[in-house]
Amino acid sequence: MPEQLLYAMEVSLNGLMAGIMYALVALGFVLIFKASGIFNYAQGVLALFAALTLVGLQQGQVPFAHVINAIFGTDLHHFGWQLPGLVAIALTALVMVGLAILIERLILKHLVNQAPIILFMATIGLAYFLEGLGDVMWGADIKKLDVGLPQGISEMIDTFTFNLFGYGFFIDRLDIVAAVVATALVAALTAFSQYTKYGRALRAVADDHQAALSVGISLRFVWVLVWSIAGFVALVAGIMWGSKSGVQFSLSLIALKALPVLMLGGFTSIPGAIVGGLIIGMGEKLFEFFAGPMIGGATENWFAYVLALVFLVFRPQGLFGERIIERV
Amino acid sequence: MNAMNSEGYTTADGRKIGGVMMEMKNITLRFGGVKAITDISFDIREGEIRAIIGPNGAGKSSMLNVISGFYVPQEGEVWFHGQRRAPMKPYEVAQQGIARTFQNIALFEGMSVLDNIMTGRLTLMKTGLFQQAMWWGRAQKEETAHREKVEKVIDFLEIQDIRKTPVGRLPYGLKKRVELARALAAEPKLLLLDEPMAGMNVEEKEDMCRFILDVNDEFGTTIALIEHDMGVVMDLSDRVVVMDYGKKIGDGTPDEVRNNQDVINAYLGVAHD
Amino acid sequence: MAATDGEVGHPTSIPALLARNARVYAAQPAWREKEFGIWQVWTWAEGAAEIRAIALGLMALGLERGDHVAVIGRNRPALYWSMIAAQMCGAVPVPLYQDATGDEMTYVLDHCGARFVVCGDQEQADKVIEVQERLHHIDQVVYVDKRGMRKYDHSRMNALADVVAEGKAAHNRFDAELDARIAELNYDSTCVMLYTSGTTGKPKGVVLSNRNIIETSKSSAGFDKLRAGDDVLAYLPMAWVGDFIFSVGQAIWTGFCVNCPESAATMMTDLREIGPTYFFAPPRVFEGQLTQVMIRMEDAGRVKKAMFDHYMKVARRVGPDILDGKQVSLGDRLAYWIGDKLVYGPLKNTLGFSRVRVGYTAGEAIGPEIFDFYRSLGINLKQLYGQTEASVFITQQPDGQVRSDTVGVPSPGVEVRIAENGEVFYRGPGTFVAYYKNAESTASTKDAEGWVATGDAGFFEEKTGHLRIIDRAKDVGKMADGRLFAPKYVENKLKFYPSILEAVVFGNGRDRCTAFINIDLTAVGNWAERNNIAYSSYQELAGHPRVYDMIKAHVEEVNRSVAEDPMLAGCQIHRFLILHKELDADDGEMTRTRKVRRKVIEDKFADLIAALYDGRDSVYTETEVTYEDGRKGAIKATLKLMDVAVAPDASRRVAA
Amino acid sequence: MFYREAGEFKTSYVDDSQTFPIKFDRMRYYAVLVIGFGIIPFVINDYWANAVFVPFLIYAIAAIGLNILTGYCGQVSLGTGGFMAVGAYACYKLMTAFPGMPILVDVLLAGAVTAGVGVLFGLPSLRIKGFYLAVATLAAQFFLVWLFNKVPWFYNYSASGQITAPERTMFGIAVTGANTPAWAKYLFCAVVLFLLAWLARNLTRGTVGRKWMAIRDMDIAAEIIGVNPLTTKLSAFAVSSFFIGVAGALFFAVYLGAAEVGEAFGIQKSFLILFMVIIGGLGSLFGSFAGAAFLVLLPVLLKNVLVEGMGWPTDLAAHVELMIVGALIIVFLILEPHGLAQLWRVAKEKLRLWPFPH
Repeated sequence: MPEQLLYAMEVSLNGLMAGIMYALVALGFVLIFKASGIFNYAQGVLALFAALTLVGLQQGQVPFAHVINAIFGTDLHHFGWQLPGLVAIALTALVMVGLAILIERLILKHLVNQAPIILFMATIGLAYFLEGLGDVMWGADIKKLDVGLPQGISEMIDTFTFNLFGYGFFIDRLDIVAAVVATALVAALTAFSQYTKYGRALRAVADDHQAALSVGISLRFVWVLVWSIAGFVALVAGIMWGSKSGVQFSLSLIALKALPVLMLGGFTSIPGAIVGGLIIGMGEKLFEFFAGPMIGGATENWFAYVLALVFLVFRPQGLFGERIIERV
Repeated sequence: MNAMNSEGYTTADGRKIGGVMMEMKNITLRFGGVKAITDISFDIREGEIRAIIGPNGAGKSSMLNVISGFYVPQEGEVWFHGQRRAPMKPYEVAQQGIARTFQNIALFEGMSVLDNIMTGRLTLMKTGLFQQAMWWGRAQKEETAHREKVEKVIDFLEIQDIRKTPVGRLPYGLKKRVELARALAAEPKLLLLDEPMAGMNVEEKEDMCRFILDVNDEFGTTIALIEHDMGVVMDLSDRVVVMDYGKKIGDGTPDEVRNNQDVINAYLGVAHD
Repeated sequence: MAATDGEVGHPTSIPALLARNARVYAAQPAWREKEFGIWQVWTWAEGAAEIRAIALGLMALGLERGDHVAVIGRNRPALYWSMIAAQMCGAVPVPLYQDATGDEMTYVLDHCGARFVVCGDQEQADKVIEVQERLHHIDQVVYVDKRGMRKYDHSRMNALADVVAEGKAAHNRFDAELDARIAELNYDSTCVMLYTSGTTGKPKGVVLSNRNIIETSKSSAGFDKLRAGDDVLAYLPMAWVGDFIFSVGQAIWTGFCVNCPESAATMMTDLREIGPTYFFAPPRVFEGQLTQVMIRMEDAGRVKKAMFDHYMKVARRVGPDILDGKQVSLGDRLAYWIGDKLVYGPLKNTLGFSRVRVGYTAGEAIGPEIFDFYRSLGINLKQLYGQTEASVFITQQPDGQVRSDTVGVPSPGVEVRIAENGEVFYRGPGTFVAYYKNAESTASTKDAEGWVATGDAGFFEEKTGHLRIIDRAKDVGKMADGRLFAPKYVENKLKFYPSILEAVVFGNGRDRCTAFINIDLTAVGNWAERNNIAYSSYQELAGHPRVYDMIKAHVEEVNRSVAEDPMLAGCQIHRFLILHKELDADDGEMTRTRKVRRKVIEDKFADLIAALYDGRDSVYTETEVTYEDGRKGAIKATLKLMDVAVAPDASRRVAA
Repeated sequence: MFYREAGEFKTSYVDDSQTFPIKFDRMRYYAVLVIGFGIIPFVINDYWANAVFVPFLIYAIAAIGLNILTGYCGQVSLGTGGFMAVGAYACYKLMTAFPGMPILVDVLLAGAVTAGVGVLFGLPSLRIKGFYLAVATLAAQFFLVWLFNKVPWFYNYSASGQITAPERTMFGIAVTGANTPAWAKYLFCAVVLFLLAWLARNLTRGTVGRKWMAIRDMDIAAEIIGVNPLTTKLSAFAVSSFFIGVAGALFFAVYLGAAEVGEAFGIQKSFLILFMVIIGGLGSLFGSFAGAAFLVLLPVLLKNVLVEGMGWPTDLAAHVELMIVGALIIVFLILEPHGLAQLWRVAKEKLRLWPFPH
C-alpha cells in the first residue's frame, strides 16, 4: 500500500476528529439561531469562559483575585481546595445556565424585533465582554485543564493499523473520546428537539415567533433554554479543546472556525452542522497535507472560509438550509 | 365600448386612448408545483387606466410582478412597445420606463421624503462614480436638474410640508403618497399601482383617486392598477381584467365586467375589502 | 389738472415707480416666493419685465382703459404683477377675498363689472366660471396654476404663462400703445379699487387714486424709516387695503422686498425662514402665537420652565423701557442681556421675529399682556389706526411712545378731529376718491371739505396727545338712564383673556348690560386638559360649569376695571352666557375680517338676549349653521345664564 | 439656544443641499478646520501625536470606509483588518519598488490596489446577504493575513517577516521613517483625511449614495425601481476598500513604521473598526469621526486612570477595557442603535427648538 495514501488516511481520520469538534461548536450556533434567529458570535468565547470557569472552580481559584489584589494590595490566588472533575463540571454547567439567564435578562430582552445584523453585532459585543470578564475573573495565563480524560496516542489503533498496513496511525485518545462525546451529544440534542415538549416548543419558536406565542410558549423561556444548552455545549467543547491544547484565548477562535461549518451546513440544520463539520475538518487537513507544503503551510487558517465562501456563491442557503424565496 | 382597433378608442369622458403599449400573451407562472397564473392574456393601451381585480389570492399581485419583471413566467410572452421582452432583470425593466408602487409600502425608511423621491430618478441619472466624487461640476449640475423635476412632483402631490421629513415618521396615507411620488419621479411610460388605496380612510382614498386621474390627465401616463375597492376601480379605470384562481374570467369596460356572469359568481360572497 | 412727476418731484403712478425701481434698484430682490422648495427671486428689473409682458398679454386679450380686472387668490407675485400690469393698461385692479362665498363674489364681480378675472388656481377658477353663468360681462379668465385646468374650455380662458408668452411675442404690436397708456396715468388716475367688508350691508368699492396710495406710502415709509433691503411677508388677504399698502404701495415706493409663502400650511416655517424686518399682523395672530408659546412651554422641564418664567418676568419689568430707550439700571440691563441670550433671542428666532425692525398691529384692540409680551422681547411692535377709506393710515405710534391702549398720533399729513358725539373725523392725502357707483354713501361719509367720518368714537388724551378709540360710533349708545354705552370697549377688555375668543355686549337703551361669550377652544381646551376636565364637543366644553366659573371671574375683573372710568362705568356686565357655537363669517355673524355684525347677531339670537334680561337661569335654543362645504344644518342647545357681581359705580356715587 | 436661523433662506438648490445648511454649523465647521490645520500642528508633541491624534485620524479614515460599506450600503464586513493589510503591503511594495515616487501617490495607489481586492471579495455579496456575507468576509480577513505571512515576496524576503517603512519626504520634510517630526505625521494624515472625508461626503450625498442607501434599506424594492444591485454593491466595496486601504497604508507607513501583519492587521482590527462605526453611528460620516475618537481616547483614558492612577497591572487594565468596550457596544445597540451621531443630532434639534422642549 503506497505511503502517501496511508498518510492521507491518517490525516483524514484526524480531520474527522477535528471536524467533530467543529460540529460540536457549530451545534451551539445552530441551536440559538434556530430558536431566536440570533447568530451568536460569542459561542466560542462561551467555550473559553466555560473552560476558564471549570479550571477556576476545579483548582479553587479566587474569582477576581487580580482586581482585588490590584485594589486592596492583597495577595489572594487560591482557596486551596481541589474539586473532583465531575463536581466542577456540574458547577460550571450551573454557572453557564446562570449566564444564559443573565444574557436574556440584560441583552436579548431589550433587542427583540431588532434586525438580525444588530443582534449579531450585540453578540460580538458580548464576546468581548465575556472574554474580558473571563480574564479578569480567572487571569489570562494559559491554564492546564485536566478532568481525567485519557490523553496521548491510542496504542490500540496504533498497533491495529500497524498490523494491518505496517504503519501505525497516530490518533490522540482525547480525539476519540471527543468524537464519542460529540456524537452522543449530537444524538441527544437531536432527540431532545425532536421528541421532547421543550424541543418542540423550540422548533415552533424557530418557525414562527407569533404563532409560538399564541399557543402559549414563552419566548423568553425558550431563549434561556437554548442559551443554557448552548452554554453546556460550549462547556463540553471547552473541556475537549482545553484538555487538548490548554485553556487560552485562542480557544475562542474555534468559534470562528465553526462559522464556515455553518455556512456549509446551513444555519438552521443540525445534521448540516455535523456534515459540514466533518467536511471542513477533513478538507482542511487534507488540503494542508497535499497543498500546504507547496504554498507555505498553515492553510488551516483560511481554507475553511474560502471553501465556504466559494460554496456559498453557488448555494447561498447551505447544504441543508431552507431555500429562501424572495417576495415583494 | 367604442370600436376597439389598433388605433385605440375614445373613452366615455372623451380621452383618446392609443394603440397597444404592453401585451401579455398566454402567461403562466408557477411556484414549484403551485400555479399562480394560468394562461392569461391581455393588453394595456397607451394612455389608459387599466385595472386588474379579483378576490384574494387570485394572482393579481403575481401578474403585476410579472409585468415589472420581478417574476419571470415559465410560459408566455411579454410584449412591450411592439417588441417581445427578453427575460431581464427587474432593474432593466425599470430602465425601460416601467415604475411601480407596492402593496405594503416599500419606501427607504432611512432616507428623507426628498431623497426617497430622488431615488425614483436613479435610472435617469448618468454621472459616474468619479464625477460624483468630485461633485463640483457635472454631478452637482445633474443633482440640481433632477431636484427641479422632483420638486415639480412634490408640488403636484402636495407634499411640500414634509419634504425633509424622514419617511419613517410619516403616517400610512402620506407614505403611500410619497411612494407614488417616487414612481412618478421616474417619468414612467407605464405606471403600476399595487392596491394604491389599501388601508386608507375615505378622504385619503378620494385624494388618491384624484391624484391617479390627474397623473393620467396631466402626464398622459398609462396606468395599470390592482385594487380591492370595486367602487374605486369602476370609477377610475377604462378597462378591467378580472382574475380568479389565477385564471382570467373577464375583461372589458367596467360596465361590461359588472354584468359578466362569471365575475358575479366569482364575487358572490367575496367581501370587497 | 392732475399733478405730474415734474410738480411733485417723483413718479406719480405705480407703473412709473416700478420703472424707477427697475432703474435704481435693478439688481435688488423685489419679490420672493417659496416654490419648489426654495425661494424663487425676482429683482426689480426682472419683475418689471414680467409685469410688462403680462400687460402686453392682457392688451392682446383686449383689455381696455377703464376695464376692471378682478384678482383672486393667495398672495403670489404673479397676482401682484397682474394688478400692476392692469394699471399699466389703464385698467383698474380689484383684488377679492379668496375665501369669499359664491354670493359675495358674485355681488362684487357684478358691482365692479369686471371684464377680466385673474385667479390663482383651479379652485378660484371654478368659482368664477360658476359666476360667469350669471354675469356675462366677464369675458376673459386668466389662471396662474395650470394644475387640473387642461380639461376646461379655453375659448375665453388662458394660463398666465401663455398670456405672458403671447405678450412677449406681440410686443411689437403693443409696445407703443402700452407706453402711451402708461404715460396717460397721473396722480389722480385710479390706482386700485378695494371692497370694504362693511360691518353692515353690502360691501362698498373704495376707489383709491395713485395720489392716495403713493402719498400715504411715502409719508408712512418715512415715518418708520423703511428702506430698500427690508423684507416683508405678504400673507394677509390681497383684497385688504393693508396688504395693498404694505406689499404694493410701500414696497414699490421704498423698493423693499415682498416675500410670499409657499402655502398656508407652511406659512409659519416660511415666516421663520425669511425673518421679515417689517411685519404686520392683526392682534389675533400675535395672540395665537403667544398662546402657542405658552402651551409649548407647558411641557418644558421644570428647570427650563423656571428659567423661562424668571426671565420673562425680567423682560416684562424692563424690556419695554429698554426698547423705548428709557433709563434702566445697569443690573437690570445685565439681567436682560442674559435673558436675551437664554430666552428672548432663541424665542424670537423660533417665532421668526429676530430681524423685525418695525412691527404693526391694527384692526382690533390688542390685549395689553399680548402687546407687552412682544415688546418686552425687544420686538418693536406698534399700533396704528386706519381704514380702507384712508388708505390705511389715520394715526400711528412713533417709536418710543408706544402703549397698548392708544393708537398713537395722527399720521404725517393727516388731520384728525373729534365731533361732539365723540366720532373721529380725518382728512389727508390718503383720503379716498369715492365709493364706486355709490354717490350717496360717498356723500354721507366724506363731506365737502374732505373730512371723512370713521364711524368710530374716541378721544385724544390731554397729556400725550394720543388718540384712544372707544368703539364704533353708531354702537356707542345711551343706556336707559342716559349713561354712555360703549360695548366694543368692554368687549375688547373681555377678549384680552386668552380663554375668551369673542364677546358681544348688549345694553343699548336698557337699564343694565349683558354679554354673549365665545370661548377660545385651543386655550380653554388646554386649560381643561391640565385640570383634567373631560369634554366631547365644543358645545359641551362651552357649557361646562367650571368653564362658566372661570369666565365669571374674568367678567368680574373686567367690571372692576370698567368701573374705574366714570365715563363708561355704566357698561359693567350684570349677566352673561357662553354661546354654544363659534361666531362665524360663513353664518354672516362676522365680517371676513372677523368683526362682529351686531345687527345680525341681535336678530339671530333674539331669544337668548331676551333670556338674559328676563332672569331665567337657562334657555333652550336652536341655531342654523353653515358647514364648510356650504350645507346648512341646525344645532340645538340649552344654555346656562349666569349673574355677575358689579363694582360700585363711581359716577353714581358722585351723582348721589 | 445658539441657533439664529430666522432670515436664513435658500434661493438655490445648491445652497439648500449644502453640507452645513445652517450658518452656525458652517461657522463651527470652519472653526474646527482652523484649529485642526492652523493650531494643532504647531503645538503637537510626540506623545499626543502617537497616542491620540495620528491613530484617530487614520482610524477615522478606516471608519469612514467601513461606514460606507456597512452604514450606507448595508453590507457588513469583518475583513477590514485584512484590507488594511492589503493597503499596508501595497504601500510597502510601492515605496520599495519605486523609491522616487511621492509618498502621497504611494498611499493613494495602495488604496486603489485595495479597492481592487475589495471588489474581488465583494463579488459574493450579490448572492449572499446579511451575516452570511459578514462571515464570508472573514475569509478575506484570514486568507489575506495568511497570504502576507506566508509569501515572502510581500515582505521582500526580510528575515523578520516584518515590513519597515523607508524614509520618504514631502517638500523636504520626512513624513515616514524613524525621524519624522510629530507635526508632519499629524499634518500628512490630517490632509489625507480631509480630502477623503470630502470625497465620502460627495459620494454619499448624491446618486451613488442614494443607490447604496436604497440597497441598504430595501434591496428588492431598490432593484425594482432600477438600481443594479451588482454594480451598486461592488462600487460600495471598491470605495470602502479604497478608504480602508489608504488607512492601512498610513497606519503602517506613518504611524507604526514597521509592522507584522498578524498583530497589526488581525481580526481584532476588523472588530475595532466595526465598533467605531457602530458606536459612532451607522450611516453617518460624523459618526465615523466620533466613533474613532471615542475608541482611541477610551484606552488612553483607562490607561491613565487604572494604570497610572490606580497602579493596576497593564494586562488587567487591558482586560477591563475589553469588558467596557464590549458592554458599551451592547448598551449602544440597545439604547441608541444609531450611535453617537444620533445623540448629537438629537442634542442639536433641542438647541434649535430652544426654549421649547419639542
